Amino acid sequence: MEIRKPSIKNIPYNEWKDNETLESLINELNENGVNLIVGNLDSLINWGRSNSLWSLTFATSCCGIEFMACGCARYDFARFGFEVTRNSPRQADLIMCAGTITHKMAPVLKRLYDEMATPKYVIAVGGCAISGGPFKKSYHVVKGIDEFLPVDVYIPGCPPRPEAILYGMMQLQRKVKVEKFFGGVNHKEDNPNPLVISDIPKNFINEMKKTAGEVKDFVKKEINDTFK
Amino acid sequence: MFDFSIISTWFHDLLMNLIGCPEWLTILIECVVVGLLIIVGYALLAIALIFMERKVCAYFQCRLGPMRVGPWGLLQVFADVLKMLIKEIFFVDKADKLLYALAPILVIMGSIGAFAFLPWNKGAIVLDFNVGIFLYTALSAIGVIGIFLAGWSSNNKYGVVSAMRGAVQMISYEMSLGLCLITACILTGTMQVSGIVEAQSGPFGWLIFQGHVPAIIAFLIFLVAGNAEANRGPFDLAEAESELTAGYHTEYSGMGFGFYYLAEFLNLFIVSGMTSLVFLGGWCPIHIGIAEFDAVMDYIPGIVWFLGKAFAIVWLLMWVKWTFPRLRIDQILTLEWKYLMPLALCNLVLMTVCVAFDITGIQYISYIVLAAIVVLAIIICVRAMKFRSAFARDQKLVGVDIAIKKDK
Amino acid sequence: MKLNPIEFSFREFASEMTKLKNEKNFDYLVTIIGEDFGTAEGEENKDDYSLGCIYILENTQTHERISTKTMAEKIDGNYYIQSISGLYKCAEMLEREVYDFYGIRFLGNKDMRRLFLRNDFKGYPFRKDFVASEEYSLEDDTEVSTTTEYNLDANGKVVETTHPLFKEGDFVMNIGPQHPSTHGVLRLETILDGETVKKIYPHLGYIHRGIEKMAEEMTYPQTLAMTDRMNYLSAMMNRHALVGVIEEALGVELNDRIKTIRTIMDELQRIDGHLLYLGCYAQDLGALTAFLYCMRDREYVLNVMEETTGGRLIQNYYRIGGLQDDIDPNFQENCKKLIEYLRPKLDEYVNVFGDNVITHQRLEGVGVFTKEQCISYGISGSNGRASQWANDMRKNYPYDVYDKVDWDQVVLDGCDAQDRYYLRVKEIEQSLRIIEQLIDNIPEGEYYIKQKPIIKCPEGQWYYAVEGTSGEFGVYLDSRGDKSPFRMKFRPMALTLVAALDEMLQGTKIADLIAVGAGLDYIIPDIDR
Amino acid sequence: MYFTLFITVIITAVFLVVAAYIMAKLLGPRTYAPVKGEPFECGIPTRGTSWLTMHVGYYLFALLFLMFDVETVFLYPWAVVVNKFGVMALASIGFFMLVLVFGLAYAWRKGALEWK
Repeated sequence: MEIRKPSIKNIPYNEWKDNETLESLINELNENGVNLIVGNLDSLINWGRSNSLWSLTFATSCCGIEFMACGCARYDFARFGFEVTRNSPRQADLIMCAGTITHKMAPVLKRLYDEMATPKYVIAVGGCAISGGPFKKSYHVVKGIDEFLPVDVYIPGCPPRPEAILYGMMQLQRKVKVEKFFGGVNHKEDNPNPLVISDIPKNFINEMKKTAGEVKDFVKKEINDTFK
Repeated sequence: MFDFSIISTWFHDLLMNLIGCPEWLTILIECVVVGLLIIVGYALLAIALIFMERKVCAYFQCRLGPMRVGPWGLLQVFADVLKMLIKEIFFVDKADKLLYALAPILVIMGSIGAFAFLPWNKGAIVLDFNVGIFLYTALSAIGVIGIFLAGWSSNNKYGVVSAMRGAVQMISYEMSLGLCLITACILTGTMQVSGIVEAQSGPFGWLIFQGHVPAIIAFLIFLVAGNAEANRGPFDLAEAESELTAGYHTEYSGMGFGFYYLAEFLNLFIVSGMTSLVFLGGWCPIHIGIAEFDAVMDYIPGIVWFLGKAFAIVWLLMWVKWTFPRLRIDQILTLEWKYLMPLALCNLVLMTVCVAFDITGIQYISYIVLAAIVVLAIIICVRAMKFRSAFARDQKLVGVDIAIKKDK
Repeated sequence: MKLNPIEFSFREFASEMTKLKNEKNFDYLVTIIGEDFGTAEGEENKDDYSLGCIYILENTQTHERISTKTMAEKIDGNYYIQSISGLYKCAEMLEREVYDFYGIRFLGNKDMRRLFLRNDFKGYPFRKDFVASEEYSLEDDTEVSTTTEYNLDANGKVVETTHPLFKEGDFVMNIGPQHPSTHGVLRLETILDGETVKKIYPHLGYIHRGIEKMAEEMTYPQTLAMTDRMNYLSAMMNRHALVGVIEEALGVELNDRIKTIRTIMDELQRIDGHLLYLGCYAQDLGALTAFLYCMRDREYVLNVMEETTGGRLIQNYYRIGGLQDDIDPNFQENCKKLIEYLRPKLDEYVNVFGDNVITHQRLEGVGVFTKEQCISYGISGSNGRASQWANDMRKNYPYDVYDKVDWDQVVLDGCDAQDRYYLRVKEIEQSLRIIEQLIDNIPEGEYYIKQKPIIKCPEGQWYYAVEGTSGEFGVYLDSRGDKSPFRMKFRPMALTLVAALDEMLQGTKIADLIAVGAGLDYIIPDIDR
Repeated sequence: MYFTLFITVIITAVFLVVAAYIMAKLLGPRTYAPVKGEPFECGIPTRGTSWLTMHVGYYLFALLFLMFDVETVFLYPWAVVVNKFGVMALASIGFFMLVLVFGLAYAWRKGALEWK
């Protein structure tokens, strides 16, 4: 059985960014061929999952407001199957980490993620959640939630526009569409470095992280010079 | 009027005589068929209702609602159900495992049990006891236990508070629910579902026509109490989204939560169905005593009448839910014990008087008109007063202008 | 305003403050600014800080403002200042903040716990020699169940007394951090008796980003980026305050065009913030439809701002000496359209939600807070005005062109949640009035006054405050003549609101807690900074 | 016959739930995390137990309900025969109704209907 490319209604495949990551993911999952029945079952289940991703109401700062705007009259993500946001992690499929995560908040977020029922997905919304963003130099901010959570999609921006958030959520839909239910992707914890679909390549993010410290030192030096 | 019992008897004969099954096998087969029918109907109705709710609220809120999954988003709910079916189910460590697992069963039992009392068509009633209405109240009360157990057993603080809330609210509203049903029984003189429907078949036979004023009061009380019984806003205290995160089913994932989700909507439909059964004449078409008109009405099958009435009320309740803010626990109890229940009691007496002195029937329609006018007038007055008070306070603008000092 | 604080010695501080409050009637404590004034010249004693506090007070009758200062005394290794939590209710929370950042213990303050940082946090981050560590733990924070109170006995020794927070068998329920109606990551540890609230312990700092500390390492233009992200619903005003204090320090004189545009933008932002407030209020009470109506109209406001600033939420429009860019050609026309559109909508909100029977039942007489309490807790802004306290910065200390425009300060006397709602509605009307008057006569001129490439403020201390969406938002700047501030402190709008929650809500129901919380309009990133 | 159907309905309900549970158990994925089984409380570990004695107000209403419900049950059989007996029915139940109303009035007066 040939592997179908994940399709979103009315949006041609080539207009999507970062298809390479997706294809590499498909290839990795289907190295040793696909059984016809299992394949069809998978695509059915993935159809169900990808079209009903209920997000956890989790917002720490600015991005949260844009996420709210996403659910409201103008951009209405209920159209695409993100029908409601559940307040209880048990019933949520997706955690939109919208906003800065501080050292005090990190355990809470981790706990919330652990309490969610599988399958569960993580989207890092905004610069703060991706790499610490403008607060990278702070003494109390986590430099990107992917330090302790397997992130599925990054949505850059400060804050990302609702269109961007919708785009990111659809990217997640595409990723879910290629999952193998009878494979290992259900067990995120077993999968140490999950693949990432996003506009910003992973290594760039790492680069930013690495330089975070250096920038700090540089500025410190700068200031010391001027103090003298 | 088409009688569904023809089919059932034919099926029975088919099994008994033509195929020649023994008694027990026949009954077994029939029971299995009935069970399947119930499950299918239950599931389909739930899906239809969920879809309806989403579209209705979307249009109230200037949104579009689901529209991408399948044509006009018709398949959205199927996707949700599929997802829930294969989502992980797990128990909370410190939970009371037995009750935790038992709770959804009780809830579904209550709702399916009540569901089986609905009259779909002439001769198409699953449970047609001679004490039907009474048994209906008994069965629907099981749901309360389910909700209470769910909240209590999951050992979650929101759950416990919500369980207490839910229990105290639902048992309170059972009172006026029961009293309204009794009021209806007084007029119809039977508790059998089919009997109640039959009693409403004549020209202007529907109960709100026959029983004019007391029946209308009972009808309104029943709507409010039923809405509270179905745990839907403005009475959705038990799962007060913005207060107790998800209330009694906070700890339920996957299908465990799915069943509460189903039951909520089905209870909504059951309440509407009961309202249409008791007060709007179930599957009875509207008759006005003119033979031709009645004949035309009779051509429309009973199930269409029943579903039409039921869904009309469902829509009404949805409208209420999406308009009003949530009440507070003490306000809810005050409403029930200080307004609805005494009113229901007096209404019961009133109905008894009407029946005893035989002043029922369409000729008293004038009472209805009168009552309607009075109620309308009262409502308008109340609103007007509310507005005045509100805008009076709005006028209290105080322009303040003081010489400015800054310690420059 | 330029601060020249009156300095009191450690011993006489409390008594002097009492005099100020009772005799001179300085009854409103604006804020407490802890500061590490750095070691004096010459002496190189590393483990000896010169920590102290600056207090800004206001006389609510005459609107006169003064500032006082006291230095912390070092008693066997720890730093102490006499507490004024007995005089001003809000002082307890503000002193906790100073303790958290600087390790100054306040003698007589009932509650000396960490406020923003984890209980197991090492060191005091705002001291100049604090070195930040990259690593953090994913273990749950250690929960403390007692508080410590420090006092001086007769012979100058420090005595500790511990107070328990919980009694045996208390039903403690956490509302937040991840909760739909705490508007962010506020955590209210609530002791319940059935449905009734017995006590509320607010826990802050779940989004504490150390903006003030970061500002000390940044050049002045860099610091501007932070303010928008504190209270994103009053982004313009926050930035306005910061830009204002720097311009005051530099002595920059703005032309009328800049002032007018800033005024209009502030008011647009206010409308945006209040619309979201009205919406969230409805949502928290369970009326989702009203919520979506407000959000729908908010989008139009955002459109108008977006065309000029290019941002939906984070505007980054003001800069030192003017504006980022000139206004969009369609700006005026759009504003007029917006005003036309919004006026009738206000009635719609009131009809759909604000004037609903159930809403009246839920809100009237709930969360009552009198004028005296408001002043003592420093609850300024809309919430204070709902309790008859006429405290609008735009009237009392007019900045920009507010004194040239004809508008009313809305003051209601209900003191309850219902009035806090109505007040917002009326304020939107006033904002529309202001915009209406200004939009047609924006004077000609430059939109930016050229500044030096490297901005260095002269030495001194300044405090500049504007009217934010939910209170007075002020910025304190201590400059030592460098290109980055020596100490920058923001007066959050909502910190004192959270401090007041407990007293406001004891004996009410959980539902009231949600309703009042929504009515106070706190934005957590603004509290935590 | 109806009794059989009644049993059928109950069995159907149980079957529906149990079948769905089994299906979810068989198909649904499973992951483990140490804190997964802890009760959810906005992401903060719970302080103390949730099973504490609750406020007495709830039980008060439960008692009231019990009292009135038991009495209303007696009204059902009576309701069916009202239109046969007519005025007699009214007279016969009048006293009973009186007790019922009096009970409610008493509870009201005693302030049992106030939520404390």
